[in-house]
Formats: sequence, C-alpha cells, structure tokens
Amino acid sequence: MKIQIKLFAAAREISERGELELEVAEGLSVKALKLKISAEHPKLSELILRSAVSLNREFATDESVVHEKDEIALIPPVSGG
Amino acid sequence: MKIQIKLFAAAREISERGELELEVAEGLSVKALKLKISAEHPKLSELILRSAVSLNREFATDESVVHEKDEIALIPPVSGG
Amino acid sequence: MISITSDAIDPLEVLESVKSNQAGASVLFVGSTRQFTGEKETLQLEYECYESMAIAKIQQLVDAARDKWNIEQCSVVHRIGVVGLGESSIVVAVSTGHRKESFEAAAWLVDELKIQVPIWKKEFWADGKTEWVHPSGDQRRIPENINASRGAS
Amino acid sequence: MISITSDAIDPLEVLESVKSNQAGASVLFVGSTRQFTGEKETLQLEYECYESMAIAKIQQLVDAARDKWNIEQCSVVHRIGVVGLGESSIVVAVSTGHRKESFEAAAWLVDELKIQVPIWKKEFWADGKTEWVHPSGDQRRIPENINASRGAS
Repeated sequence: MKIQIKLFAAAREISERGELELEVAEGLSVKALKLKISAEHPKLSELILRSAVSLNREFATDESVVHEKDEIALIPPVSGG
Repeated sequence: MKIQIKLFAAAREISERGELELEVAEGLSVKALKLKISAEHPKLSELILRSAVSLNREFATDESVVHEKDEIALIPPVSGG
Repeated sequence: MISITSDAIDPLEVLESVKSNQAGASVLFVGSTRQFTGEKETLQLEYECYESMAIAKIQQLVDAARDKWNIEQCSVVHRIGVVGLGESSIVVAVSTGHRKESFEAAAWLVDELKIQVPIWKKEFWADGKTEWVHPSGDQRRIPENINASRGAS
Repeated sequence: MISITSDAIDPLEVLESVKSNQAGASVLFVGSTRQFTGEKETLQLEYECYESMAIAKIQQLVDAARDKWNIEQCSVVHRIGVVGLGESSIVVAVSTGHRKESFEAAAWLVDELKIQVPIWKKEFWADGKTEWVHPSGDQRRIPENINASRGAS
C-alpha cells in the first residue's frame, strides 16, 4: 500500500519537503515504519530516533499498526508555547 | 497627651465615626491602648480583640510604645483582593 | 505600577505595564466579584482601604517578591468603592524571564495582599444583609515575617 | 476559545473570553519572545504547527483540565509564523471560582502544551544562525498519562 507521511519543522527542512510517500506492506508497525523511513531517508535517521509518529492526529506507540487511509505524521520533539 | 486613632470598615461603622480621640499617658503601650479603647468604647471590644494596631503605617506589636505625633490606626482583620 | 483606584481597572493597561523584551512570561491575575458563595448570592462588594498604609504595604510586598524571584516588572492595582458582579477588584501582573517565576510571584503577591494590606471588603448579599468581611487570624505575625525574610536575603 | 492564528494575539480578547459571574478569579498567561537566553540574543522566533492535531491536542488538554479543576471558562490561543521580540506566541486564560485553581490550571495547561501539542519553534539568533528547537524527552509517555488520568476521574 502507498502511504504519505507529513513532515514538520527540522524534519521538513532536512528532507526539503512537507510529505514523504512510501510503498509499504499491509500490517506495518510504527516501529517498522520508522526504520523504513530511516533507511530510505538517512538524513532523517537521527531525528527519527527522537521523534514520535501520529496516526489520525493521535500519538502512536511502536506497536501501533499503520492502515492505508491513516493520516500519518512524523512528530519531532515539540517546542510550542 | 491627646491621640487620634483612625477607624476602618466594621470599626468605623460600629463606632459611627472615622476617628477616635483619646487622652492617654505618655509611654502607653499598644496593648494598653487597645484595653483603653475597649473600656471607653465597649461596642468595639470584640473587634479590637481580633484587630491589629498600626503606628505610622506599620503594624505594631503589643509592646510598641505610642508617641504623641504617631499616625495611629485600628486595623481589623483585612479582606482585600 | 502600584495603584489604588475607585475607577474600573483596565486589565490591558496593567498587563502592558509589565511588558519587557527580557520577559518570556507574564502572568496577569484578576480577582472579580463572584455571584455565588455556596448558596449565598452576592449583589455587589464594597472595598474600603487605609490608603497610605495600603500603598506602603503593597510596595513592601513587591520589594519582597523582587527579592524572592527574578522579576522584570510587577504591578498591583486594587479598586475601592462599589465593585459590581463580574467587575474586577484586584489586578496583579508579573513578568519574568521564565514562566514558573511569574506564576509563583503573582500567586504569592495575591496571597500576601489578602493577609497584610489594610483593605476591607463588605458583602452586599441578595437577602438584603450586609457584612464586613473580617477573617480570623493573627495579622501581626505577617509583617514580622516579611522583615525577617528580607533581612536574610 | 481554542485557536491557532498567524495574527498578533489580543490578550484582552482572550481574557474577556473567560469572563463569568461565577468566577472570582481569572489568570492570564502570556508567553512572549525573550531577547536573551543566557548570553545568546534572539532576533525573532518562528512557529510551525500540525494544525489539525494541535487543535485536537489542545482540546484534550482543556478537557483534562476541566476534569482536574472546577473551571468556569478556559481559552488557549497559539500564534504561528514569525513572532518578533516582545510579541506573544501563546496566551492562556482560565477562570475559576477561587484563585488557587486558576493558577494551577493555567500553569498546567502551559506545561502540558509544551510537551504534547505538535507546535515547533525556530530560533533566529542574532549571530545569523537558525535552529529548530527539538528538546529531548519521550513524547509518547504523555498522551498515555492523559488518557489514564482522564479514565480514572
């Protein structure tokens, strides 16, 4: 399945785009997704180690499973306020 | 010596005036002053038990001595804010 | 800004009085006339003060707060006279480099003002009764504490 | 009022949004761009957010605060884009019956927002460098805590 991953802040600047598109297998875990992004976009790998992933606007755990229609985002450590 | 004591809030309303005038001896302590006010103005005695006295805009202790030119006030428990 | 006024307090003016480029945080506290205390209904409050002493005491509190926290700017405004429902009787503003200090200093100033500053509140209850609020407690303890803590710093 | 805006925030509007005759206390927190962090000088900040998730997360925080404290009204406004020196990036307002709860709830909302809400700050230093602020720490701990505490109340 094809998924899009929204990028923000340093992740967006490092990869020079607001969204990544990946072809992944069904039943992919968030942990596996992070490894896959790191492998395909090595410049992001350091930041990904410190980042969360959100699925449908909620923080996901490493064990969460990514579904095709999910709204997915990489969430670097936040610094609002 | 003659002294004036400013009255506020319930003390002012109970005694129906903003200031008391008393004739007192030199060297009077604040504690003795409170007793004297209570004796001369019995309606104030209950409130005086719970009140402080200020001398020149500072809270005084029972042992403080009242001088002729002091600005004296009876300070019922405060409730600003 | 330290002020006692019989006019309505403008909270924006108080907030702007603590503005500073060195401040990352400002906390504004507004105390206002609440309609219900339990089941008792208030129509309005009336405040009276011993103005010259109140100003001096507020200044002492502000000085003590500046000793305790790293404050950029600090303002305290208290209204006297009739304060209707929803209207403000007190506005305190503090600006600091970081937020923890703003919150602590503003809360402390309000707490201490309610103990140490000669201002009195009269309740006008909806049942027609009126009542000067004179809480119990030994006020004379407090100024001694302030002087002691300031002397030690 | 929950809002993310690229316009300057009007603190008075936020304060008035929490007005209530049932409130005896309101606390307004303003976070603004501080010129110096230690010896490093900031020219401006720029904020970016994942807006739909940020709004949802702020709403969760407000709901959780309402579970924890007896809140009359509560507003959170965050600015995005460039925020110059002395300008406000965040304004939080809380009104409650009594002051302790206003102070606690406002401080908690700011603390949690800084941990849980997908908003990011970029520093523009006076030496010409820029830097996204990505503090270390495990973000995933937090939403679980919120869910747990809400479930328990």
